[in-house]
Amino acid sequence: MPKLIAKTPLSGLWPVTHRDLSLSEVALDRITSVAPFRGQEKALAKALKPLGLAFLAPNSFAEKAGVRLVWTGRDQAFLINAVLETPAAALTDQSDGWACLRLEGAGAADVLMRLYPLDLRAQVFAPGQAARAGLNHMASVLMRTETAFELLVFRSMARTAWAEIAEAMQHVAARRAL
Amino acid sequence: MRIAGKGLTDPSVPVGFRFDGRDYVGQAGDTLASALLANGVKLVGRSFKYHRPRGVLTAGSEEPNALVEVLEEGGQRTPNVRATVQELYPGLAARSQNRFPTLGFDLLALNDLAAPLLGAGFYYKTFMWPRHFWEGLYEPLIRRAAGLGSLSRQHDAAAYEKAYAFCDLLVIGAGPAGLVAALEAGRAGADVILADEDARMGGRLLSETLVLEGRPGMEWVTSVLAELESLPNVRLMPRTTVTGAYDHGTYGALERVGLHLAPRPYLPRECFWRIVAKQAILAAGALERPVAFENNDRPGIMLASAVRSYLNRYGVAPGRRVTVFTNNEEARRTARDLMAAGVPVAAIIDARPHASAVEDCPVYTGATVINTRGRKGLSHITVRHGGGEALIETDCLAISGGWNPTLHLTCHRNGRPLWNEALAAFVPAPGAVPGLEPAGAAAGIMSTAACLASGQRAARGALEALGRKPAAIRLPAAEDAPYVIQALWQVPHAPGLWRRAWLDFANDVTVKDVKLAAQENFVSVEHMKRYTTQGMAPDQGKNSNVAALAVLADATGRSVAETGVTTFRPPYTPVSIAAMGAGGRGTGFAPQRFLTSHTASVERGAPMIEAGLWYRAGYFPRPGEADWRTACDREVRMVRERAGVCDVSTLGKIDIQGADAGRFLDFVYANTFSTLPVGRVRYGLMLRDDGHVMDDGTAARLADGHFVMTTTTAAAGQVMRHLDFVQQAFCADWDLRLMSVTEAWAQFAVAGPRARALLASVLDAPPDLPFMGCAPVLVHGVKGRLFRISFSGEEGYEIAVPARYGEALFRDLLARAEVLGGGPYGMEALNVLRIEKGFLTHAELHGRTTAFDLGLGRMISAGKDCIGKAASQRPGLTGPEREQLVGLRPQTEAPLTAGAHLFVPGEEVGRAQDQGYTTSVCYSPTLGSWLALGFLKNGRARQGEVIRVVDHLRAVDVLCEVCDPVFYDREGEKLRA
Amino acid sequence: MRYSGLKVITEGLFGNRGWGQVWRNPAPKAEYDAVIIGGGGHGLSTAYYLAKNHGLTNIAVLEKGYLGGGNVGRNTTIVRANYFLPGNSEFYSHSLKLWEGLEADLNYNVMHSQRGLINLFHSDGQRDAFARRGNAMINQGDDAELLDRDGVRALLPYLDFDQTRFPIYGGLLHRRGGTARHDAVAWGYARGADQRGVDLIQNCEVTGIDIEGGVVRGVQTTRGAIRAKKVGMVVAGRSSQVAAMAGLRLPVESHVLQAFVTEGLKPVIDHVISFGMGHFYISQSDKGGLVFGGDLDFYASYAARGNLPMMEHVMEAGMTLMPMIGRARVLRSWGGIMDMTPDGSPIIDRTPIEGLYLDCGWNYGGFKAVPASGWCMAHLMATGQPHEVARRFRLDRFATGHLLDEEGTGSQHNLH
Amino acid sequence: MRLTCPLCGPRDRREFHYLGAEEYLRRPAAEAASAAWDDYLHNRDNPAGETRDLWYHEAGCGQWLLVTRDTVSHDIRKVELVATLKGGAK
Repeated sequence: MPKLIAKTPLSGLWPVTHRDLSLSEVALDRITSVAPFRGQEKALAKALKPLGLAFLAPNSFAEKAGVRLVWTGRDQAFLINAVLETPAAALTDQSDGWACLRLEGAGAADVLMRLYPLDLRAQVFAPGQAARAGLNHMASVLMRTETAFELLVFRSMARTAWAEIAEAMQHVAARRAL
Repeated sequence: MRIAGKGLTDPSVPVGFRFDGRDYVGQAGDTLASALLANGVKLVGRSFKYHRPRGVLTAGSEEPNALVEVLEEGGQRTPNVRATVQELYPGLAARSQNRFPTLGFDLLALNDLAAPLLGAGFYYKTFMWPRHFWEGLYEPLIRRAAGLGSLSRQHDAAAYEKAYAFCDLLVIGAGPAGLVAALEAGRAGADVILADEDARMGGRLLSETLVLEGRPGMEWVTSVLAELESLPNVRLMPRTTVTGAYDHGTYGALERVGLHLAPRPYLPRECFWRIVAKQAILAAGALERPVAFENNDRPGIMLASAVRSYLNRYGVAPGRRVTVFTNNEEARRTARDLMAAGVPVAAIIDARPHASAVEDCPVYTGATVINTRGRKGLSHITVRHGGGEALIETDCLAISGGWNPTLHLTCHRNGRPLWNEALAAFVPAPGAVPGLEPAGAAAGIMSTAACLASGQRAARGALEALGRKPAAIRLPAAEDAPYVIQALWQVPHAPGLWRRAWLDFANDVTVKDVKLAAQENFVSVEHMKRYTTQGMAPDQGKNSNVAALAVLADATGRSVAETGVTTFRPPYTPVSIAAMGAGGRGTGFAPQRFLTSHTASVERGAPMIEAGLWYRAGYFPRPGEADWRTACDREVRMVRERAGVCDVSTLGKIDIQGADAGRFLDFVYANTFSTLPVGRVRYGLMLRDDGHVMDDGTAARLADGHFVMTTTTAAAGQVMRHLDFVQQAFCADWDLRLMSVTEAWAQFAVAGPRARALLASVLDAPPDLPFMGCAPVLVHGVKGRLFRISFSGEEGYEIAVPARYGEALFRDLLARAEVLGGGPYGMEALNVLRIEKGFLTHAELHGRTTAFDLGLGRMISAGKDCIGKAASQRPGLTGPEREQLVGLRPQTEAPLTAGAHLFVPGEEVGRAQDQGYTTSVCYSPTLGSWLALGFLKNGRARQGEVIRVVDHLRAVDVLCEVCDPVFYDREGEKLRA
Repeated sequence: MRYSGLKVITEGLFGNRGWGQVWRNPAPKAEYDAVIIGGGGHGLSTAYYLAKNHGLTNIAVLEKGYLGGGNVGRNTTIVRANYFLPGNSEFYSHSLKLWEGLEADLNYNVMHSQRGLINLFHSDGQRDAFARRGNAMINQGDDAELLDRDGVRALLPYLDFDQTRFPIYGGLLHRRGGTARHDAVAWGYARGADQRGVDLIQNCEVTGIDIEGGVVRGVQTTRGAIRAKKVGMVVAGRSSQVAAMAGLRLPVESHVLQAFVTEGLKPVIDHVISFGMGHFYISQSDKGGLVFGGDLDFYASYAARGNLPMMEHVMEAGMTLMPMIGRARVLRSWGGIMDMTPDGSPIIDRTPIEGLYLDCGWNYGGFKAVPASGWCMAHLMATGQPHEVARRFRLDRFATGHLLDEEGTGSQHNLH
Repeated sequence: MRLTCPLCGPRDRREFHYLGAEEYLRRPAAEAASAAWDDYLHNRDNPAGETRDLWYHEAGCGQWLLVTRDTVSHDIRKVELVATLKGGAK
């Protein structure tokens, strides 16, 4: 039987590095949108318990053993890299809808503050925080881990996001070279 | 002339540059203006209207005269650059502008001779006859004479950027008040941004010989800056002009990132900042203003503060024999500084009768300058004093009419400044911009000591608002002389056709012009401004507005306060379009959305066409095909006879789950969905609230409480927004969850008589779907979905797989289709197929059409309410007057065009006779004819009639038969096969 | 006083001392045959044509600030007749014809410059929509030409034909489209009305509308009560407030539209260019500034000033379409208050109150309409009957569904 | 211009889509008279001063917001989630 070959949204692009900044694609196996049905919040909490995760306050994410839950809206979160089956929530497979980009290195916040209208300095947007916000003209989910920014953008626009971040990296690097 | 030992420039670093084709040498730290003055170049520009020779007037961004073009290799250039702001860098090349052929010999200076005819608003009174001479002769001449610098017409390929910044406190201006404010807040731990327009922070302290704490002011500046730099919570932004105050603490700012350097790759020329500040302090200082007297515009006449800047900061003496003309005490420092530096001062002319005369030079009190001489450079001034007149030889006249607080930002949110009689100036109105507190000279506080205290006070206010404790820094001791001024706006001159005293140097507006405006009853300040163009030049009246108001007040017998003031609007200084539009160039203007089939399509030579933000294949050319039509016709036949594959993933897809999902669809669609069985798909018509058609699409019921809706590509975003609104506003307590899944699925239409066979080869267990059925499937082992729907009129399916497999499935489907004599088809064929079938796109659903117009009126279910139902029943939206969807088939083989209008044969062709228009046309290879869809008045009742299709623009005039919009397989037998 | 080139020369040679007042400063009288609330372009042209076409000269224009201080003095000066819906076509066509004779009629140079307007299109679908429009223009008796890509390139070689995000397929050229000097239009009409005896009363804010038994009797102003048998409300931008004085609630939402001008430049853009995909349009004034604008800021506002997001969007659109303007610098930005209606078309109609007339809802297309709006409003006020070319601009058309929605965006006020 | 989304916090205006006045929440009953629909769809108080209007946090959480603000000063007084308005939409 023939096999369909899977491709990531940014396949074919190599990581970009400018000075100590680097941009790369993160291959996510699975993203599930989890939205509890009316009155099912407790049942959902129960279903999430085996993963060691609880439904979140806005603008944050939590991670346990490689499984991440990130707030994406009112009564809605994305569960990343885990399988959940429960009748308590509307579950929508989003695995292929998003590209995940990782930006790390000194000045990463400066780079992203050229594209996001958000205060991303560490004292304001700390590790563990997340935001649904526009990356320039694109919808996105932004997360800050201990070491990097990770962001989700729509698959079809991933190359634009990549190019815009890479250009901002170039500008930041050129300024630092002065 | 450079004065050894003076100034902050570095004599050890010579910097070569070029102006008007001549090479010069300046020093590191120079501006183009200071370097030109150091080289004895006084004539740097020509005025806007009269082409009068002009020299440097100021030492800042408010410069009205010294505007030049900065040249780059390759022919790119930047016009209207202020020589007073442009920092010198090795190899800088600049040239003068608005002159022909040269700066020294400018033919347009003839305008100066015609000046009596060219007074305010003269052009409103003439150039009216004969009528067509305006566009043909007068206007081109005026256009060519007007304008300042010139664009190169080359695309601006340089790097620019935009960025956001956030802070507790934004301090605008790094003079004494700003430095103190930043230090107070910085030490208190607040998150501070200190932005200053200059390359070097310090404000007037860089240009004055002031003493702070017993030491030169510069030493204090250096120590404060060193401390600020050491504070992690303080960010210094030199070369950054805060250009606008917007809502809710948002400020626009322009940073000159690379303009002080020769261009280098990737380094942005400029950055446009969006700064969000909880609190802000406006410590932008004040701008000195000239006095209007006859011929006050000659090269060599300079603001007194600018003379001090060139002397003290740049070590340049702007003249060999300087005179000073002032109406205030402060400007007399100019003479003292010059003499201390060894530059001869010919005289001080102080307009105040009781002024002192302590300087070691002639001092005329109660005196005025009444005229000057020297066409390309000042040579003499005439002084009137105590009843006599004196002619004084001088090559530089330093003038001061007092100071205007730099309050522009406080007007950006419609605040009106207040007149302060003691200062003879406008001062900021309290609270004009919430959260922005003026301090120092910007608040009308003039002595250095008071400015320092004011900066501290403002910072403490901001800290309190931020809930922080003050740091209580100790202020240095500084001069605290009172600001003594006697208002002097204009020195009257004798009548005479060519006698003029300038107010607005940049736009060549004179006292006469303002008086003429008043004479003609343009007495509102706005009328005067607009009639004379006073204040509308590149300096936006920074040098002249207040004096012009005073002249208008005088001419109309009102006080300045009664006369009012025009509005300062953003930006404070001009902002390049490239900086504010950074990122927009080329494809950056909007995101590009790529399909998973993109690469495979490009490999097959398909032109990729923009469809909204998406790129879709137009057609898939085969070798030997002459044009798109050949390929398109083949693809149509291929679908009708074999099987075609088309990527339709751009359609919006919305996942709708919950017990109330069916009920919700009943509400947002005109027709009913709650009765749709699981495993079935239904066509849906969605109305706007106002009763017109918003969109159409399908919804499939995957499970009892689970639907997936499709929208058109164009309306996907609008529909999602709409559904969210309906849900949150009207159905908030329903059990319902919406989620866009457009991006998650790659979806391909597989259509044609062989479609089923093609699918059977990729599906692990092909289901036997009825028309409008759907089912989960395994596609080579991958979980997918299959819908039996058709936009082509053939037996058709749409097969969806997770997008990661999209490319692989597309390639696989194409390879298998080709074995069956089929292949891919693109947008062009898709369009022909759907026109043949009378299916709709946004060419027909253009926002003005109703269900009635489309012949779908019966889809609006009578048994339930839905969005748009009530409004759709307005009398104007139904009836025979409406243009209704019809098909049109030409009686000849002539081609048709979309956008043509419809007329009754034999009737006149005119607006009153217009019967409708065509929306979509194609050549149908299936039917061997051109076809059109269109809207015709009362069209459904007119089938069989002959109608005339007229397209004036493309010379089409064809008779067509009106027919049913479904041209092909009207009974739908193929669909249901 | 008649203006002419000769007069400019003779006055110039005698020190310009002979120029008289361009209009008088009359004190308001206790009663007029008609008063017009609003001394903007439309109000002034209404007064002018009431006097000129209908012989009504015992009338006054009441302006709360200075004449021409509203949108007529803060627009991007474009004059065109390129509408396609019956109801709009004939009206704007009439307006353009009036423009073409305006200088001679007013004896005032409003610098009406028919330099040609080009609407660019970027897809086959847009081309077809513009073809429909262009054909409607020709059916109406106006001019239109469809340019292909090369045709556009010949006229506008400086556009980015290679890299721009939305490639240029062609354009609709309207040769008679162009610009005019906005202030001069207000002043020219004001002067003309004044010369015919109309009282132009500035700094006179209307604070109330007197109505008895459903019939208008006059107005209350900051300069006293004024009786009048007929009152015209011609205050686009403030229509809702003035109409509220008469107890009317209008189908209008006020929005801010920003515009921009650069520093002066030597001639570089010779036409008016409209880039629909980017909501961007541009021309170059005779003084040399690039005058350009974009879409509404989209939120209801009376602030007459805008915010950065739309400003930046406009600049970005300029950079993708014509990156040669990158080095030009924006000198000034401003905002006007737009009466936005639910179909994007205006209202010139009677009201339920006898003698009270309404001219409003110009969305962001009011400038080019100034002549015909005044012409038709004057006709309505003088005769009580709508003028033929403005008969579809009815107040009740939203209730009845006889809409004039050129954009096809529906009843949301800010989408037009 | 900035709006404080009750969920996402203070955000730049560019993340929001504007619909129009609060009237859009007062959808008449299906059988209401045409004047009621005319008021719902078209007629507006359009105040120069305090108003309540509808914004969508499009680039953010996808919530519709009812914003109380001033059309002259642009002051924002209150931002509420439409979905949780007391008693539902009015």
